[in-house]
Amino acid sequence: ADNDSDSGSDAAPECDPVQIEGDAKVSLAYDVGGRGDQSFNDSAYAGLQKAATEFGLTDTSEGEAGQDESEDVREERLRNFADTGHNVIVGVGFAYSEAVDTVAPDYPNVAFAVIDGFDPTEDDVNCNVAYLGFAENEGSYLVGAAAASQSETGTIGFVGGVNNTLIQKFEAGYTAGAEAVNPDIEVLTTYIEESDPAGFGDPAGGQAAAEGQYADGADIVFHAAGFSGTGVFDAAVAADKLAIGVDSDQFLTAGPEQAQHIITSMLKRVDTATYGFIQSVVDGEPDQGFTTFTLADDGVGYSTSGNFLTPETIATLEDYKQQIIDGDIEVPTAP
Amino acid sequence: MKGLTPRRVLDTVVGSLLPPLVAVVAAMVATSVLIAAFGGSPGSFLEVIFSVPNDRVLLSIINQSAMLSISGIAAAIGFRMGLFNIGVEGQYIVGSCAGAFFAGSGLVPGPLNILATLVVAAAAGAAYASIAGLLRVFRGVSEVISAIMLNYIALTMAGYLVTKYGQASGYTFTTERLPLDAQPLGFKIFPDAPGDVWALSSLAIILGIGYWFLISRTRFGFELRVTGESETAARASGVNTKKMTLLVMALSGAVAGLVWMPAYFGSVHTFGTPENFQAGLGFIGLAVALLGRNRTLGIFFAAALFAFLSGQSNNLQSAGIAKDVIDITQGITVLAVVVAYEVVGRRRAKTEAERVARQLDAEREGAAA
Amino acid sequence: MSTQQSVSAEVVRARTFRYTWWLAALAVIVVISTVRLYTGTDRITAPGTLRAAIIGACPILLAGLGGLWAERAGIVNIGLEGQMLLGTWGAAFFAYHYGPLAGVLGAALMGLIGGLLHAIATVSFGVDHIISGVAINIVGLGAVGFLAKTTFDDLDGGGPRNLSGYSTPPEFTVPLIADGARSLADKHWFVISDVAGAVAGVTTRLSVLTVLAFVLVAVTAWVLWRTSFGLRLRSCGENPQAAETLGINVYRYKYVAVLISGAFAGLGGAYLAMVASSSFTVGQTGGRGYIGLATMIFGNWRPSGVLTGALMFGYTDGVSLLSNSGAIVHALLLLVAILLAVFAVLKVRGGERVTGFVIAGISVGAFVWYFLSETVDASFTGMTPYVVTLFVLAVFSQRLRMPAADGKPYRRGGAG
Amino acid sequence: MTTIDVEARGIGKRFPGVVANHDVSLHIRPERVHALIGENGAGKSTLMKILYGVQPADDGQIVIDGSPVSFTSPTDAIAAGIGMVFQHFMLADNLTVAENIVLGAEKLHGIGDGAKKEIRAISERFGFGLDPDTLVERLGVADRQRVEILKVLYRGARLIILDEPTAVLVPQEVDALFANLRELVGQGRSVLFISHKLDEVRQIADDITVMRRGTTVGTADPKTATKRELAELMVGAELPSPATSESTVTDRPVLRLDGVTVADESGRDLLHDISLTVHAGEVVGIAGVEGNGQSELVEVVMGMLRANAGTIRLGDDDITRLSTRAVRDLGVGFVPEDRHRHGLVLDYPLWENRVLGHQTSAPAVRRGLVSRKGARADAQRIIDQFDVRTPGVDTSARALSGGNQQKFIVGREMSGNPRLLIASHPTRGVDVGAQAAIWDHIRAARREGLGVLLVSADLDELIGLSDRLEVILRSRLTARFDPSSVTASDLGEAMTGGEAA
Ligand SMILES: Nc1ncnc2c1ncn2[C@@H]1O[C@H](COP(=O)(O)OP(=O)(O)OP(=O)(O)O)[C@@H](O)[C@H]1O
Ligand SMILES: Nc1ncnc2c1ncn2[C@@H]1O[C@H](COP(=O)(O)OP(=O)(O)OP(=O)(O)O)[C@@H](O)[C@H]1O
Ligand SMILES: [Mg+2]
Ligand SMILES: [Mg+2]
Repeated sequence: ADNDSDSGSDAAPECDPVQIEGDAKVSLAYDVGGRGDQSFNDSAYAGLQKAATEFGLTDTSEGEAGQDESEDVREERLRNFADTGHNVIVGVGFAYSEAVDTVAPDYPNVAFAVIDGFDPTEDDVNCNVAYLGFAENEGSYLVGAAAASQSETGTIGFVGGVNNTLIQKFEAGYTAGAEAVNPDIEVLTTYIEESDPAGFGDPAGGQAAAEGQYADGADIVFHAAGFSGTGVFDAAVAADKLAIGVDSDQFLTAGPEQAQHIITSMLKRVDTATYGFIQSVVDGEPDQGFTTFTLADDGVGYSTSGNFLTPETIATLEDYKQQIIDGDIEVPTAP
Repeated sequence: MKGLTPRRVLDTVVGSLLPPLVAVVAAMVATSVLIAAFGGSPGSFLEVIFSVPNDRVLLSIINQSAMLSISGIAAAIGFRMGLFNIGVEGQYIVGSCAGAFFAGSGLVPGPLNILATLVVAAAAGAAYASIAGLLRVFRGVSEVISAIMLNYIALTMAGYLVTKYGQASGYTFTTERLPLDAQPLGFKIFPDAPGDVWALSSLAIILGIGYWFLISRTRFGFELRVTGESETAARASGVNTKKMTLLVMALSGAVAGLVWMPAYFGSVHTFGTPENFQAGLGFIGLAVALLGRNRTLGIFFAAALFAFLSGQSNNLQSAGIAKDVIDITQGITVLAVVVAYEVVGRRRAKTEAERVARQLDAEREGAAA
Repeated sequence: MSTQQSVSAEVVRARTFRYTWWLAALAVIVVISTVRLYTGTDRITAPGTLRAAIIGACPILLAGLGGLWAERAGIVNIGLEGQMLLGTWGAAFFAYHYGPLAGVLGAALMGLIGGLLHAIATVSFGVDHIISGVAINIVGLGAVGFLAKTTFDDLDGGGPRNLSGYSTPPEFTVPLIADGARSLADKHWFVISDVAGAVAGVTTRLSVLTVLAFVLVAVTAWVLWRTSFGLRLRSCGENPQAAETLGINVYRYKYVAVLISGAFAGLGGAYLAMVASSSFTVGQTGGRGYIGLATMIFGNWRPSGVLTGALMFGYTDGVSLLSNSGAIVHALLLLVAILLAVFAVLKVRGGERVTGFVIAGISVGAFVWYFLSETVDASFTGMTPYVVTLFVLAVFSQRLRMPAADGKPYRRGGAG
Repeated sequence: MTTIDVEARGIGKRFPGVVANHDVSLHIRPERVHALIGENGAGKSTLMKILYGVQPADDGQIVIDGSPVSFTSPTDAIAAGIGMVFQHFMLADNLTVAENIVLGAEKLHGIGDGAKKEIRAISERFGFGLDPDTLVERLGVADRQRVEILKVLYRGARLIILDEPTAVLVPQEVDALFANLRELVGQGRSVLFISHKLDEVRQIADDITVMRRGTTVGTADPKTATKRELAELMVGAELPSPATSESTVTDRPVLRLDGVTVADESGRDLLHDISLTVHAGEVVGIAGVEGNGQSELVEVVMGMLRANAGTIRLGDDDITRLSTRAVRDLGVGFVPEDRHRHGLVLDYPLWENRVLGHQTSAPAVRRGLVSRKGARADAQRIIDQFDVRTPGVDTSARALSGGNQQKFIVGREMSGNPRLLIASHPTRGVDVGAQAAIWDHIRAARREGLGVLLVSADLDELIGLSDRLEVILRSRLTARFDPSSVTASDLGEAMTGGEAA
């Protein structure tokens, strides 16, 4: 992984690696939905599983967030893990950023990580917290290029769950990638919600948004809308058009009918990040500060299951990928 | 009060304490049956719910019940006048948003900022509630329907304002952080536990007493209650019910505007959806008011019960039960308690009628003799 | 007695009313078409937009009809939201295990159970209708969360809070008409293309559940106003004591009405989980039950009114989910401004000067906003359905007439 | 049409704390008008509801044509040929005449054109002039009553029960009703007719049964029984009379209306150019058929309605634009026409009801705070002075009988020595004892200089209590009478727009 802690604000002071006591005991604190969501949370769990088998971890635990829960409930979840002897605690989802920031100083011998996290108090760095981020824009760039390469109408779409800067990162990369292939391409953009997180759990909204884009001429639609994405796939099936999945390889998890319309997925390897973090702890050098998982370390990428991408497309994507890794292409993070 | 016979006392106890008790038990039983019906273990459900919470959870329960109490009081003010202010949810979002923007701006220095912010939050809540009040009084729009619409609008508006005028924080936006000098110290009741009872949680007690005094002692409160019981009688007695509707709606909204202030000043210090803001308190407040029969003590009790159940439900995970079951328990409690009060109320009316008739008969016989 | 005279006057008034109504509808279409051509936003009446409107409208329509059934019998059912939620789970669960038909029936059944709870509380125990409804909404949300975790977690395609991969009711496209209308719509002609857009929107990939929803509007109207069952049911909402003295078992009719109400709400849930999308997720109703209630009030407790309200809401909701919706909403702003101006003139001429001037003021505001801006911020387009509903209620609420005994507790033996 | 013979034997019915009926026996012979009389609360309505199956009897038997029957719901009674018109009409305003009539009897002629044809036919036969498609809300009282009777006839009832049908009718309408009843009896039906008005009873009835305190105390022959005999049977004592003795009228005006006009939203006049003066020590009675503007007259004085033109003065104060609160504060007591809706909060204890309407004045309220002590003490005073029968000030108003509720209201409205009392139907639905007590209190206050504006539908009360009578007809004051010389029939004619005046 590309450890940003030195490339960033170089605020990172003399931080000694956290010394956990005894064997690693890992806890995952899930976002709303918890394990079984076939996406974000499940991916983190897969990382834990892999680490558990490889490193022979026996004592692991999980907890999940509820709807409309308050900040102190999240904090209590983390403290409860720490109090019961867990010394590696991963908050899955950026909603845990504040809670981890508050709790971490009280448990200096526990290694914390927040996936998609950020440090809400940047002038006051916690040495025992790792923020695991992803270069979603890079992965999105590639699927944008894929969409533009295989679009027949010259119009493609993007459906975001909630219009926040995280999802805008997907949009920015996607648009840039598409325009790189075809400068005249038209990219339709719809956000299901402007700020209400319900946008990630609204399949009807996803379906309506995607149907609108297909009706307006798009033939490939990329979604970054969580569970609402199933609605996007439904729309693709109904319109007999194509779609691009997100986070995990959704060709593998979607229903058989939907899978036939998912030409690729933008991979965001939460499992890799989780596994990597646990590994760093087991290795005695727990990650600290900001870590961004990029194309270079396969932290993000694209899938080819189903063989929808033509060899030419794949060749183009691989070319772009190399250029991004080499720094020849600078992928924007905001639209 | 005169005539405090043992019989009366028993009546009061049976009449006001038994129904909630029966309701809670009934709700627990119903939830357990449901869990068992789907192959879960009601035993572990009850075990988790009735386990002793640790100090931190206890603190959280206290703080949550304070906020729920305020929300309940906001709803109760409307209920007492027969206004169903389902808009508490939207009003407290608006109040929280306005308050946090104001406090974060640091326009007023130091601790005075707290007071000023409370005024701003209450005013914003009142103003927002007044939209529903005005629509009802001047256009005859049911406050229930307009408030539902306003709830959605509030959420969207708050999101818009924070995105447009707030600052980036991670992937979303929040208001500016509350200046340090305006962060009040809480009550450290457990020295060993992190966190405290938020300073402004005491607002619940102040508002509770104020509400009780207003409703049961003042002329305004009397007129408010009369309007709720019989609008026609109120009007004939000289109450301007339109003005009353506007005032009460605004008052309810003002209290609603304060709902989240304890959390804001106590721990969160910034407003931004969804992470930094706890939504949903307004809806539960309605249930709290209903369960507490719109009485101060009842509201405190109901808020504590709801906060306790929610606090404990976070551990249901370990028992393999979805924590959502606690909503079922809460909903059934509300339903059961109103049924129980209804039954008790009918009984009471019957016994009172009998008592009056007996007395009259005795008088008649006395006169005949 | 001058009854004879008043009869004919009434008949004439009814006829004039119907005639004016058609004329008004036509005028609105002309205005819409003009606005479309003037602003160049063909999408406001494109088949896709109208299809989205219908899909957005149906769940609300079903909930609104459910509310109508209950309130016509005198029971306010604010628990529609909870019953609808139960319906989403019922649809997913039964469709997953037993196929789409079972899904639809299961959703209705789950909604009906929610209705039963409401009926027991309000009819048998005389609990305040709104209290019971609020409680049912809380229970509904909790039950759906609990049931999802217990029954969907281990399924293929399932998770603790969601399920997909079950089959949904069939869809069909009306042959010839759909294509014909679509090609007409694509011509962007004045008025003709707008109407064709609507026809194409309705006839393309029409789900049988959509058909059912519209059929239920007619069925509701017919049963409530043309059968003796409906007459009895409505009498329970107008004056239950009177009904009782004529030997009608008021409790039974109230029960039946609330059960039907719950079942309709459940169907609304099925629509969400089977037509508007093909997946279930906890809380996916997103307040549509409440909106259904609002459309019922907006629709003056009449099926046709509920339909109008639901379509209006569905349309604004659908538009807000189109890409670049800001431009469409911007065009709609002009439409609203024009309609308001016309309305204001009518009001002032009808003698309601104050109301007329207020509306005129708002109209001017809309014009100013339209001409000073290029587009409408996405946050505001999301609010459109709610703002429009609020606005329409504010303008028309005084003409509304709810059943006389709606929401009032009733107990047997109190007649006389 | 076959005739019907109905007999009630030893009927008993208890409500919590009240024996509404005990050992009630009654024989309604075929083709007769049978009158049932008795004071308020005697148990008449209860008996009728038992006969009609609305409420089950605790004891006794109903025998029809010689065989005992048992009714569990009105359906059974209807099937047995019994129909009932209730004291308070049982109509759904928002349904049409036809819908109200066919409701519950849809099997007879459906709910469509067949039913409407039948309704028109019956309506024509009796000259009711009802159109089946009219909404009931558009109908006046007399028409509503005709709808009620049509409902009964439509079901082919052989016994028609009418609970106080004349209470809301003017004399001319009563005559029309009686003509209809005669015709019905002529067709072989029986009529059971409840009334307090003894003249009417003697005019129409073939048989009379008298009830007192829940039981039947005797029968009488209308041809021979005198009004006094009947009254004494009813009350068990001599009848009180509202006659006022000496005049106490002064020349000091307390209330003066000058050209007061009130219009509704559509511009129709609810009150037109009303000028009226009430002097201290004077009772001015307003006579009129319900719905001619008397409610509006009261409301405009009380500030519950706004006058579009004219002035209203209380003493020297202009109160035209004042709120109800301000009007009350200037010394106006108000006994509203509907005590349950406007006079009381039924679920509140009496002491809290004492505060009602006096929220700005001691002893109930001091400096914006409700004084429990003051209110309780003063409620007790009212209970004592006005002989309100109740266990105490903590009893809820609902638990009191109508008469006692009304006495409490009158007592409350007279506290604080008002200058003017606005009394709407102060003794409506109140038993004779309470009625006499209320009259006495009004008279006593009048002697002390109270001005009273009295609205009543009870002509005896109006004539007996007033110093001057004004007739209100179609929103205007159309005639003035001296109560000492006017007769009820003159008054009735003026109220309906006849020749007199
Ligand atoms: N449902 C009831 N519950 C309790 N008490 C009742 C009920 N209905 C009637 N009563 C009581 O029964 C008594 C008889 O009432 P009923 O209505 O039969 O009198 P009535 O003769 O019709 O009087 P009125 O002339 O006022 O109509 C009343 O005193 C009343 O207190
Ligand atoms: N439906 C009812 N349920 C309970 N109590 C009743 C009912 N009807 C009457 N009562 C009782 O009857 C008494 C008053 O009734 P009653 O009929 O005597 O009054 P009234 O003088 O006829 O008044 P009104 O003009 O309102 O009919 C009260 O004690 C009241 O509690
Ligand atoms: Mg009575
Ligand atoms: Mg009676």
